[in-house]
Amino acid sequence: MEFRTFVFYFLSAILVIAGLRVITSRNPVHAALFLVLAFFSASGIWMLLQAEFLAIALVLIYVGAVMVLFLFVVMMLDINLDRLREGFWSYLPLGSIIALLMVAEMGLVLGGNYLGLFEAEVPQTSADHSNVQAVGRLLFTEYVYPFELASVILLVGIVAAVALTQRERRQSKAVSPSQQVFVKAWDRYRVLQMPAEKKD
Amino acid sequence: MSGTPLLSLAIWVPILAGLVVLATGSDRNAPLARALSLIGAVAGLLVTIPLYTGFDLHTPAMQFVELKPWIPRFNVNYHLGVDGISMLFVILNSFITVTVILAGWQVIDSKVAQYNAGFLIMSGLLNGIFSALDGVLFYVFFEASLIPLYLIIGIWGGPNRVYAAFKFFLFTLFGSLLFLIALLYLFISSGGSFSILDWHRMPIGMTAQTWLFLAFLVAFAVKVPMWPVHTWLPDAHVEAPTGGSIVLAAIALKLGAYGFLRFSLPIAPDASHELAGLVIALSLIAIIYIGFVALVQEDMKKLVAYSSIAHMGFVTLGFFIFSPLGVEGALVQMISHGFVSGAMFFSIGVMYDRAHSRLIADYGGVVNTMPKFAAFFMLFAMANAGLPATSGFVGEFMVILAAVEHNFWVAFAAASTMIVGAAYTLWMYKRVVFGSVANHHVAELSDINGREFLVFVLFAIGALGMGLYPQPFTEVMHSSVDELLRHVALSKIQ
Amino acid sequence: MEMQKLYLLVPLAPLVGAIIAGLFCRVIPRWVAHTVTIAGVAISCFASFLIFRDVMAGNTYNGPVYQWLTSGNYRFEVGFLIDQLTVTMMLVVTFVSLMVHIYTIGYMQDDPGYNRFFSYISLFTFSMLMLVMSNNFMQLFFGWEAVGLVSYLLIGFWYTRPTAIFANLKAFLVNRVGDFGFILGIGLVLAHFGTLDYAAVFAKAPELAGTTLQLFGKGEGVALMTATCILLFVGAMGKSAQVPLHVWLPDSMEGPTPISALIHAATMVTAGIFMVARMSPLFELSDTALSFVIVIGAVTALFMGFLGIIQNDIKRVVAYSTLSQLGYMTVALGASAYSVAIFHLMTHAFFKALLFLAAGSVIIGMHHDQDIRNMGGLRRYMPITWITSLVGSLALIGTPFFAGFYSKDSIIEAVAMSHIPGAGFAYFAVMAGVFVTAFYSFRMYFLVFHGEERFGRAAAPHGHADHSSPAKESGHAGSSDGHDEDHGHHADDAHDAHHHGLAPGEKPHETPWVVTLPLVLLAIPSVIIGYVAIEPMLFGDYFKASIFVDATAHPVMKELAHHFHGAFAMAAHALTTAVFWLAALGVALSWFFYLKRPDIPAAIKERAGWLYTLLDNKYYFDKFNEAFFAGGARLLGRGLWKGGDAGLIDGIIVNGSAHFVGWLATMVRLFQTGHIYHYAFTMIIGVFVLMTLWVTRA
Amino acid sequence: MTLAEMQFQVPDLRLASAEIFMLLMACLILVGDLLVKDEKRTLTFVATQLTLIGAAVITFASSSGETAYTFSNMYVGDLMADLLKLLLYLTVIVILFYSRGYILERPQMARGEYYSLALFATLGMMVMISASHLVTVYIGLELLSLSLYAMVAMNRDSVPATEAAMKYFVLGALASGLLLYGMSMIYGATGTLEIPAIAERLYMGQFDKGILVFGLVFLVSGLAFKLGVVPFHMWIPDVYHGAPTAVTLFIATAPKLAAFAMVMRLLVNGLIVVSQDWQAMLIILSVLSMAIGNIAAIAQTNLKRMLAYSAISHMGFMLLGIVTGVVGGDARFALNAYSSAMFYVITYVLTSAGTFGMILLLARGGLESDELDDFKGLNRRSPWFAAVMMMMMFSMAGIPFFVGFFAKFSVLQAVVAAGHLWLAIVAVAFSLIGCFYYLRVVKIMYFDPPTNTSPIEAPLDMKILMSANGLAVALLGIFPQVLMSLCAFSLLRSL
Amino acid sequence: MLTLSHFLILGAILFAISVVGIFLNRKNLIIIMMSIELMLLAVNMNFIAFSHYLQDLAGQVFVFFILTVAAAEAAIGLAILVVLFRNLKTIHVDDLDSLKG
Repeated sequence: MEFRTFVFYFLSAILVIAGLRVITSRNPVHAALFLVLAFFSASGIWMLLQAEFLAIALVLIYVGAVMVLFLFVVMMLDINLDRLREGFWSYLPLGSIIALLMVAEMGLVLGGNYLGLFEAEVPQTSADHSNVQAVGRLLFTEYVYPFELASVILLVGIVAAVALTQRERRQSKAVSPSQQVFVKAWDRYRVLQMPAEKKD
Repeated sequence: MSGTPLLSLAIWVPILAGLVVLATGSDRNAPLARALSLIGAVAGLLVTIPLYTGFDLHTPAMQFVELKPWIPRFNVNYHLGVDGISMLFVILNSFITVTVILAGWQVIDSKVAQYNAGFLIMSGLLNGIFSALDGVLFYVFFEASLIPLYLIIGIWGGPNRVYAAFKFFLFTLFGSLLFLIALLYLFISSGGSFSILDWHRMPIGMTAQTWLFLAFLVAFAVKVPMWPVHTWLPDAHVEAPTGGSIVLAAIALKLGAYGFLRFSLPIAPDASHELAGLVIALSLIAIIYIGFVALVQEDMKKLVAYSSIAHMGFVTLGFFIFSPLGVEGALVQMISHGFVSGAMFFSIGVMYDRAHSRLIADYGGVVNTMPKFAAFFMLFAMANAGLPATSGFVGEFMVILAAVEHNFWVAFAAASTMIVGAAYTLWMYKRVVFGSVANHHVAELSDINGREFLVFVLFAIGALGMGLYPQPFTEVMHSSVDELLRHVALSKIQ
Repeated sequence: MEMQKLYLLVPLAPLVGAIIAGLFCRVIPRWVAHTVTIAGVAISCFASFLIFRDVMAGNTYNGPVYQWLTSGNYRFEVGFLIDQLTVTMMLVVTFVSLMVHIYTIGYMQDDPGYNRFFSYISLFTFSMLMLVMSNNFMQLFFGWEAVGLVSYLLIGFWYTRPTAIFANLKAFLVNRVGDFGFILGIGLVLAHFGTLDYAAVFAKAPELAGTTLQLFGKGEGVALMTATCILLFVGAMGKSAQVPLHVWLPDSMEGPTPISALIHAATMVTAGIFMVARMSPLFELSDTALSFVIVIGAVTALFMGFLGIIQNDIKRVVAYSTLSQLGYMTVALGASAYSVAIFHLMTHAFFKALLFLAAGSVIIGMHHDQDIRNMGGLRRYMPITWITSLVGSLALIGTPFFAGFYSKDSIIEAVAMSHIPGAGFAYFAVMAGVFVTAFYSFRMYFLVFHGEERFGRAAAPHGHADHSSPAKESGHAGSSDGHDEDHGHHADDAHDAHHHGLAPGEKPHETPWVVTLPLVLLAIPSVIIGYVAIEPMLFGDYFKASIFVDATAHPVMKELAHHFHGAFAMAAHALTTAVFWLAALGVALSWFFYLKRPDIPAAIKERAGWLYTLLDNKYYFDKFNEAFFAGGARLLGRGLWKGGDAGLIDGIIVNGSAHFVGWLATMVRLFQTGHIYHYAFTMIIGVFVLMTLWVTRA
Repeated sequence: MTLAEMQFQVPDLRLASAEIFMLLMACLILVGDLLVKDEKRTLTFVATQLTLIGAAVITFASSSGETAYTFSNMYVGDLMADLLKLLLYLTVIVILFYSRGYILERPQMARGEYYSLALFATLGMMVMISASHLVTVYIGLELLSLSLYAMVAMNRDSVPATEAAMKYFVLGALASGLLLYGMSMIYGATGTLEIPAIAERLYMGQFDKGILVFGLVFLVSGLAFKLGVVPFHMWIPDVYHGAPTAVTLFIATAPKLAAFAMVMRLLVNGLIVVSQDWQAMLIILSVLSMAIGNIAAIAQTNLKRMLAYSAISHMGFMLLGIVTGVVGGDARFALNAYSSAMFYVITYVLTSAGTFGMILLLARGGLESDELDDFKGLNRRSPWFAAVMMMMMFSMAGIPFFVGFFAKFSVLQAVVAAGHLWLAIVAVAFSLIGCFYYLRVVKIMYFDPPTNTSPIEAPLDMKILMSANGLAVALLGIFPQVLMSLCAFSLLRSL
Repeated sequence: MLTLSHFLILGAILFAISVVGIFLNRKNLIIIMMSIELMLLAVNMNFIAFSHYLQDLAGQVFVFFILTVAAAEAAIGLAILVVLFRNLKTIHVDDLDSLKG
């Protein structure tokens, strides 16, 4: 087994296991961390595919930003973890059967004879080839239209997030002297009639 | 007359009148709404008169034709025209509208404008059906006419009106949707024509004809209605206000029968011959089965509704005998039924307005308090039972005679209506009208007023006039019916 | 041209009268109503007489008035055929009608429906005239039904009486059963002859004599003529009240007496006889049909006579006698002696109208008590009625020289000479009928006019409703609970408001001249018309071509003529025949039973209880019809309604599918659980299924 | 293609000028709104409407009727796009008018963000309509979706709204995952992301059938989600129901136009060669949609929810037009079929806007009136609006003389022309079932006595617009020719 | 030797895991969101693999956009989650069933 293959299997194994743990963890924090692990593995695999820019972007964007956001939210929300741990396994048989069948079918298509076209090993590009440069060039030339639109999407994301979660600040508790003067004593205290202790 | 678009006027005058009534009338000025409606209805009737007077007896071709493109995208045209088969129905419908407006004059006191507008609009739509020569135009009018009646039954109807209105609407729609597919099929197979007259000429294979025929059959059988898709009718009649029942019985039922002549027979002649037995069997079931069912009804309207079904059984029977006598008899029966059943429902409405019951058991001895009414009611009951000199006789007579020619036993079964029809009508009449005053409700009845008298007279003129001298009614049909039968006799299979 | 206007005048004059009296019945005074209608009928009668003279002069007419309808190759016209047969009927109809109109002035004078009544009887006259004057089957049918309608209206004239409105419905429906056959017969005529015009049909009939119809599968087929004639005769059975469609006629006595005389004795019921005579060219072509006719007639003649014996209602006795006499006429038709039938029809019209009107006179005198057991000895109080009744009865039983004798005796002889299958039985029946007729006629006569005066007793009239169980009478209060048919046991007349009866001590009195004048006028022809008319009508060429007899196949008339030696000789000869002595025996026996020894009938009634019950129930025809046809129809109707319409079609198919869709909707809703994971799962399943379908396909 | 060969071509910005204008204005309004202190945001509202009108003017003015590409073939401008965009602006303008009263009563929604998001969503749809590249399709779709997610949740304190937003979000994300997966497979099978290039390679036979069809399954699933057809419909009832009615109105109308465009771009423009496969898939989905949509709607008591199911069934019906374009490899009827589907979508949007508008019209004082019972006796309260609503209902039920009939008619004729008679029969059978619940609305308005007799109060502009909407449904029902031929003509020039 | 299939099947497995994560997880909305991220990762894996084997950078650019959009999507998703939590005081998936039927 050549080195690339080994690395692929190694990373794939981590990726799959991490993926499984993401969906099976009972604690969302753990899940998030496993997801981070999965992203790292995927990033490695993408390296194998010579997509260096995306591999780095994945780590930066996802691990650095998105997953932090996830963790923030998890921490912020006062989630009742105990309830979250209830029954997952009861639905597992059905779910896993469907999943396995799907994987089997997809594997049949993707791994079967259909891929003769792509069977051959792709020649590795030369070392001086810069994936980042190439992608960047594409982005700013051919893909300038979606690129601009992607920025709008991010803008929408911001606007939406702000619009949904921002709350008006409460009024500060300033004292109004004009109202203070009107305060009456019986607004501030009341007399309670306490019955005397009963004597036996 | 040639320049005036008479048929368009017949369609749009009532509809526009209806819209005007709708726009002007609120319950505050109900008299205005009534007056406008009557003017609209009478105007609608007047514009149809030249259809008869200017009618050319000697041609089977469509007359008063109007042809303008409507939806060129699908080659749909605003194509109107009448022949001897349809012309009378346009006039009948316009006539019935007048009576309906009169019939609801005082009785309807809430939402008067909407009520009258509903009938006026429906009148226009129904005229559209009878004069449409384009498949889509026909269908559009055919279905649109459901809406006013649905509302009329539902808003002004009896206690169970919602059920009845829904049943009416969905039943009829059920039939017409298959009809729509048949129309589309014809459109495609005729290479893009919706002209009914083109379809008449188009060769069609036997299988296709059979399917087309069955699709038409479902659509029209529901509308006629034929057994076993008739059960909407009694419910609709019972719940509908008087005017609704009149239009339903007098005109709406005719649409189905008319459809047989306009679509089933000429478009699928071979299938019509092949499946005539089926239709005749269903017609006979309608005549006999329904006759017995009518016999035991406790509700007068239901009884008359069932009797309508039986009478319409004669119509479908007459058509599928394929003889001039049968077809013309059936047409006469249709027109006659327009007068007679309309009058019957009006009679029941007159009683209902006073005593608020339609149950036979709640009456008895009405003649004592309402002698004039009883006389008219007798006339129409007799017409309903097919007594000579009334219009009810003519059609039945012709169809039975034609049926004897066709097959003796068919006629035998059909003629049983002579007995059963008389039995249910007169038994009802006896229990309701004759006898001594049954209860204080009957004792408090007041005889018909001038308006009701007028309506009765209008109906009576129709029923008696046609009974005594049907020739003016039938002579306009001859060319068209002969042409139709000649056409039906030719095979379309190539 | 002039004559054609006259023809038109005959039916239209009564029609105009009817319309005036009818439309304005609430406005015009009584004298206008009766003047107008009587004038109409009188004009009609007079015109008929003029036409009669014209026809006698040999001017027959056959032509259309207007084209009623054309369709395909068929033309239906309204037109007149004026020939000897027609004009005879016209005379009879208009004359009797005129008498009845006059009589009605007196009979109905207390009735609130006076104007309406005149309108109806004039309308009837119009209808009947249309019937007899018709030159085609369509118009015949029109008149046929129109007289039925008027009969319906008149039987139910007193519409508050439950029995009356039951009877009129029954009459109409039973007639409709006949019409059912009749219209099918007309249909066969049209289908095979291609026209409904009498002349054309009769001309073509011999050609089609051999035609057969495949009515019952692939068998030998039925001769067209047989089928047509029997079907037409079914119509006649309804109208002329032949067994088993006779059941309406006794009940029709619920109507006012003038119409019993006019419609249910003299004219309408004879329409069937007239029709068969008119159709003689067809009937002559089918021996089977003639046999059928003769047997039905014989059964009616004999068995309906029996029923007359036990009736106690004065009108019902006359009604049963009418039935029996109609049977005689029918028998004559069956024996191909059409002219004899018409002859009897004519004589019968006079004397039976007379008897009815006399009965009506008695009823007036008795203050609308109709039970003959409450009468007796009336001859002293009502002399004119008495005499005329006697004349009528004598005519009825066939006393020589009276009108009825000639016609009836001719019938009996004709039957004796007929060789049609069934003629033997018919001969026996008509012979026995002679005795029976004499017996019940004079039973009534004696009970009414002779013997002890039984009227005005304290117990009368309520205590003796003859044979109705109390339960049957109870439904009388006009409740319309669907069981009105129980009132069909029409004997509880005593309960009705119109039946006052005489108060104790009150005496009957003779009726006014408007009543008695028609009696007298009718009594005259009842005596002499037979003597006068027998020769020309039966043996002369009076009817000429209007009645057709196939003399070779059915030589009855020829043989009759052979034996006929003049009217006087015939009457004189009668004294030596069995017929006469049978009648005499009947009269004697009734004298003995009802005047001499009234205890004997009671004893017989006791002994032969079963027979009495059988007769009392009129052979159970009514009960059978009520239970089987009426009850069966309602049961069937209810079954089809509740089971078929409401249960199967509406319940299971229509509402069932609606409920099914509704149920499906609630089921489908359950899938929309609200849980994201189910939604996602559904989507995934969707993908999965599509994927499976397409991956396996690839 | 190597890097060296790549030359940056300055795109033809005029083609996309409407999009650019929209983007600029949306940002401007977003910023400008911060400066507006007006509680009613009248200025923002007016600016938004002017933007839309401006975009309409630009689109109309720049429409050449020719098919042209720009932005390296990522953007396509053709007549279909122009027509759909114009209708889109019109729809959004109407939506905003209808919604105005509603959101003014809900302070959390009455903010500039609502208008900005609406504009961004509109932009997203415009991008989708003009997309000729899988990336553009995806970006446009996400721009639309993200805006909608946010709009659904805008009424922050409403539990149903947030629940609906969450469901919409999760399922929407899943659906875009499916769509992307499908796109990746199509990319793999054909080696390109440009839609015209995909079509070309398929035509040349340069593709891997297995992978393509495999991807097609996912692609169709993603599209089906957007259209809301069974079994990818589950979000529709909940989102329609839970979202604020003003947003429901938005979701139920404009995106249908975009979804139709997306279907046309992806399946017809791109994958017509494998039409047999996707047509068969869509037939299944279509029949299921008509069945489930119509049947489930019967049991609903909430009008919005009922209309949601009705939307499912309508989209199923619309698909019938899409699936009959190519018959056995013969594309003769394609124009006819697709233009019928387009006509169907447009009329559906028109009717649907009116229907939800009516719910908004009746919503008063911060209360919803989306239960069927809220419409009780509407005829007594306002005959005219009851009549308008009735027209909408009959139009949806496909009863003439309302435009819905001709929509159904044109689709059915396409189905019959394609020879799928059984499909036509199934379609009409379910229409019949569907008719029941539309009739029920009419019944409630006309036959039942009102429980609330207060007269209808609504801004005049809304009343006028509502009436116009109703009249449009009726008039287009009488004179459908113009719109029909417009659809056909635009497709003729675009395909 | 590494073929395209290796990567595609890896993508398929990831896709399946994420799908299972969405519909099997009946408790935690956050994990559903994470599953969505995982699904996008699977898609990205496909694109990159194809891109590599086709020697076409378009796939990689697409992935770039997916990543961008996913970030914005995550932001909105989490915002909705926060709003939801404020309303319901839970992110339990089972509790989101007020809209049904």
